Amino acid sequence: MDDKRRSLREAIAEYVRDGVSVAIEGFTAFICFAAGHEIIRQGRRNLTLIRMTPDLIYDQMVAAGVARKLVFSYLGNPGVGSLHCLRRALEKGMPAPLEFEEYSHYGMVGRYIAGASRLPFFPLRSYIGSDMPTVNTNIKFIESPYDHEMIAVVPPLNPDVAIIHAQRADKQGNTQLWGLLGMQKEVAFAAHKVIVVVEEIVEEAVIRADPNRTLIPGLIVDAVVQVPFGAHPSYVQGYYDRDNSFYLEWDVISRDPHRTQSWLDEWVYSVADHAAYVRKLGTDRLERLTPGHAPSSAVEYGAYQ
Amino acid sequence: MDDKRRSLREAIAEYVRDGVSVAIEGFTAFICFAAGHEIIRQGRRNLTLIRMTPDLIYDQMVAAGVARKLVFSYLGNPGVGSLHCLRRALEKGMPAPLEFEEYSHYGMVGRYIAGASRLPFFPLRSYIGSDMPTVNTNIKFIESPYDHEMIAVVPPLNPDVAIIHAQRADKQGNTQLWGLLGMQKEVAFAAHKVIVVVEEIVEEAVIRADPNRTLIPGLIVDAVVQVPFGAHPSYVQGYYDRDNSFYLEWDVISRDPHRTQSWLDEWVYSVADHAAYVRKLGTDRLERLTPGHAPSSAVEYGAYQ
Amino acid sequence: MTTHDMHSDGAYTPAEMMIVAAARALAGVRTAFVGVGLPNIACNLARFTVAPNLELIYESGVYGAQPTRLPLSIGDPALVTGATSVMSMADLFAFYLQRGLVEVALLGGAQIDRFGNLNSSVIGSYSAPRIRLPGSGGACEIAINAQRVFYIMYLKRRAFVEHLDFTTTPGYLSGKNSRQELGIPGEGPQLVITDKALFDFSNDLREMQLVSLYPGVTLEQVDAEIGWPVKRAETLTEMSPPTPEELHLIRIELDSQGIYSKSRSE
Amino acid sequence: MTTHDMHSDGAYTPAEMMIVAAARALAGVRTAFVGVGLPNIACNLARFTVAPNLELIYESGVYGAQPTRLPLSIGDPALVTGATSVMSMADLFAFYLQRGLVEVALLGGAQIDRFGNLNSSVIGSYSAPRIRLPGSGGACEIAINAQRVFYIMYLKRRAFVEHLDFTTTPGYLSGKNSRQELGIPGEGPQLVITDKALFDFSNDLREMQLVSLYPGVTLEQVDAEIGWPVKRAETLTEMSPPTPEELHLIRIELDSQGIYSKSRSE
Repeated sequence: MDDKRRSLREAIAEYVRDGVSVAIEGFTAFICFAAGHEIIRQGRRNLTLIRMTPDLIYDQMVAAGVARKLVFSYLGNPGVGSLHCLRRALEKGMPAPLEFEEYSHYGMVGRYIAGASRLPFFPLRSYIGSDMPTVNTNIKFIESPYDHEMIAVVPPLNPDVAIIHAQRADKQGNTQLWGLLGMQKEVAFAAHKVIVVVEEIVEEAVIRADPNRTLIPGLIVDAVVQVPFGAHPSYVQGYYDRDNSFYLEWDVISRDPHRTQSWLDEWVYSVADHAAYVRKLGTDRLERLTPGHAPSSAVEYGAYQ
Repeated sequence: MDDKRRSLREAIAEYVRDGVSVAIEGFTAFICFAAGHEIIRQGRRNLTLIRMTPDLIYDQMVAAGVARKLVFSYLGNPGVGSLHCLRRALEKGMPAPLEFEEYSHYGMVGRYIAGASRLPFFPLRSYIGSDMPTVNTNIKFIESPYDHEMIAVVPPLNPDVAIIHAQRADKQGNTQLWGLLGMQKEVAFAAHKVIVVVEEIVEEAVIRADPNRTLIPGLIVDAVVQVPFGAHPSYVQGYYDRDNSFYLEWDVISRDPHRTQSWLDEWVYSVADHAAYVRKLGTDRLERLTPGHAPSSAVEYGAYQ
Repeated sequence: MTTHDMHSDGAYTPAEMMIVAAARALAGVRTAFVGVGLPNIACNLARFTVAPNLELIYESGVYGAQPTRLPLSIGDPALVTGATSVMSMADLFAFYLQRGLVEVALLGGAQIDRFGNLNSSVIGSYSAPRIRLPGSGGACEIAINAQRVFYIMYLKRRAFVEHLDFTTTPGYLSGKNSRQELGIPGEGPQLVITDKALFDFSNDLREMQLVSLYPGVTLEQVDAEIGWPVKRAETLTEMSPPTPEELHLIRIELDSQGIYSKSRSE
Repeated sequence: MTTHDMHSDGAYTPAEMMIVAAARALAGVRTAFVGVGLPNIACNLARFTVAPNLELIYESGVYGAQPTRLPLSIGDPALVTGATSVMSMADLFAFYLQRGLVEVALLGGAQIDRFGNLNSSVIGSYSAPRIRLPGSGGACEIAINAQRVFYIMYLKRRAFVEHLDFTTTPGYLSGKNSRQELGIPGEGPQLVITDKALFDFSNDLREMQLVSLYPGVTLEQVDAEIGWPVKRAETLTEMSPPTPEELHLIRIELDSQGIYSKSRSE
């Protein structure tokens, strides 16, 4: 089998070219800041950024000028407030105007599902009575052939590249993830190229010992990258907590375009890679984010001879 | 919380009334023969039996006269050959005619999904060029509003009762299952009433220690029944193997209506319950079905304070 | 603790009254779709008081959460560890929400109108907004599919408006049967729980009406914060103040730092 | 071992030749949708020989199975233990099959016609069948969505028929571009692998044509088992017999009891 291990620099350089659409996904968890920062460092331009909850990472990427367009369903700093860089772009066209396309959460999930399963549309009970279909004509209504009821549909979404952060994968990219499963499976199967970033690379035997836990098969993975703490300041279930102090800090920094650029200079452009970023964070800060012990039990699959 | 533990006799008596539709599901695994036999013993009549692969259990139930109609997608003794009782009913109307409704596997899965998610239809890429839609007008084609492509759809299926066999549940019915996940989650959410039959009842803490493994929440479960070896001669991953000798034996027995009735007399009508059936099987036979050890590892969820 | 100054004399904050009112409204409810902040505290308070069987559902894919700390977001890892079931969002939206298993959803927004329609998208025009708000998130489908919706919002004139700038989430649309006629499955908004008073929609028009004032709040104070002449129920009640037990649970168990329950303008 | 009598002189059974022909056709393939019996043995033989990266996909929800024993059904527990991924059938059909990730699907049926359409539903009329066959199972959507389809069937006149009693699974329908014109995504049947000869559809009509005879089989023997005058490719080849390595793997590793690979009429 192919060994798909790459450095993050290699993976981003190979798959995230100027002008492509990229989905760094994970719902308020497993957000791969390492990949977002590497995209900024490599100076990508004109990207279409896709993410249900743009979160701080897309706020930073838009501030850094990588994006032409945003596709999303909820634009907030979760539990804190606004995403100020995105608001400047959308309200004032600063530093540059940003095209956007907006759905509800289930609409975005449905778009990924349709993309992942080669369906021309995904039906869902939403959008009735909302103004959303009037401002986004991708949201349509069709008639059921059984009871003539009208039901909303959304079209498939197939990002050029999906970037997924997870606990572990083997070197072929067979990926296991536990905790909030979000829409990671759906977006990975929908995307044309998949980069998996993990806390640990494990032996294939570890994956095969619990096949129900495998969310993404190596078959659809193009690069697997080991980046410990690659989701910081987001979190990875069982590995580290969200660094909430940074989410609060960003609320202050991001209100000021100059402070935002200074932060990018200091924490993105001036660090060589995520390992350097992690060193700069310091072990004290990371230790405070380490959770206590809460293991699952093992289950018996049985050896059948 | 409610304690939903019941005996199988109680659960069947309460929920599987004459004339209802019942889905005993599980794809070539986790087939709850215990429930099927109890339905036979209680003399239910005019049931609509729903199951993707009717398997031996519906062959036996139809031979026992419980059914008016069959909804299915593959009619075989898996790995062995025909289901002779069902063939007699469908080919010769013996012992009585049997209505039926036929889909492909994905069509049945799609019907459960639509039922489970209150959708008026489920779209899938199947049936084009097949004669199936001509003999089953529930299978229709609709036009995509995006590219005007035609796509097949199937209507929702909401069984009156779903019966699911699993490894373990707590007394509220929160159910964990590993191995072949089949369509159990979908049919459980689709059904109006759900009976879960398990090898073991465990403490709620066991369930909560691995929430990603919980397939069916107690919220939708009406009765939880502990029946060790309740899936015999089918199998339960990690607990016991399929008793293939019986699948071969049934191929011989079921060719002859008289032998079939004798078998039902001996193994269903004359045993009080599944515990008696298991005793009659004998420990030697069951021991031969016990698999070797192949545990998953534990994963860390982390204690977040 | 400066954040709890208002508690020292045995009084309570408007936020605490709001949490208590919401919790009481959840009496006997089995499943609630929860957001972070006030709704989360209210649901947990209900779980410890009037709704012992209440299961918390989060759009992040969590059913039956028992958080060991105040969640920082709807995706907090403390919602996962020890939950009954954690699944993909696809499963949560399809099998729990859309199936109709959510009894009550607690929602809020930037603007609400008299028929309980909600705006959480923009202030100003959609294409060139003065303020770009977060957008729907799951609110649109939650309001459509949950059996009943409770709104939790601070009573402010800029929020309770005659005309929404944008309808993100349908309430009763133009009132009367207009919601039903469109085939929306959920029953729609039942309550608007604010920091000053409680409102419902129990009239043929399906228009918001004042039903209960909180202790010490006047009708004038309520009217002043609503952008249309708000209806009143035939009989107005006064909400009883938080009990010592309710306050104890909020202050000690649920929000010991007063992050959400200290008084604040919004 | 009586079941292996035919092996004792170094010869091989027609079933073994069929397995070997199927395995060779899988050279370099990455993903195969597998049924039990002959297809399963063929795929595993390919994995040990010409297709080391071949991943086995089973409709029961298994990806990357490495069965430690000959599976008794497509839902055998030995397919689960040690697999790369085991998922719901909904996920398997949507994300693997319908997405187009299955390169080759191995299928069989009771009747096949010249355009590779398949019947596995009934012999006789649908509503009053003489023989009620199993039905589609997953075959209909597998044949529609897999990139390519290989049929594995014993060459018998009752199976290779002029007119199907029922079309369960589309091949090239009425030939030429009729499959494409209906918008069926998969490319359709590529090979029919039998116990006597190999057929493909490499002509403009998309009609089954003989391309390769197995050692010792005559044209007359082939024609006798086909219910229409079957086309022949311009150049006919002779299949080379199983190698000792191939036979060793089948007899020792894959089907040591000869359940599927001993000769039998069907």
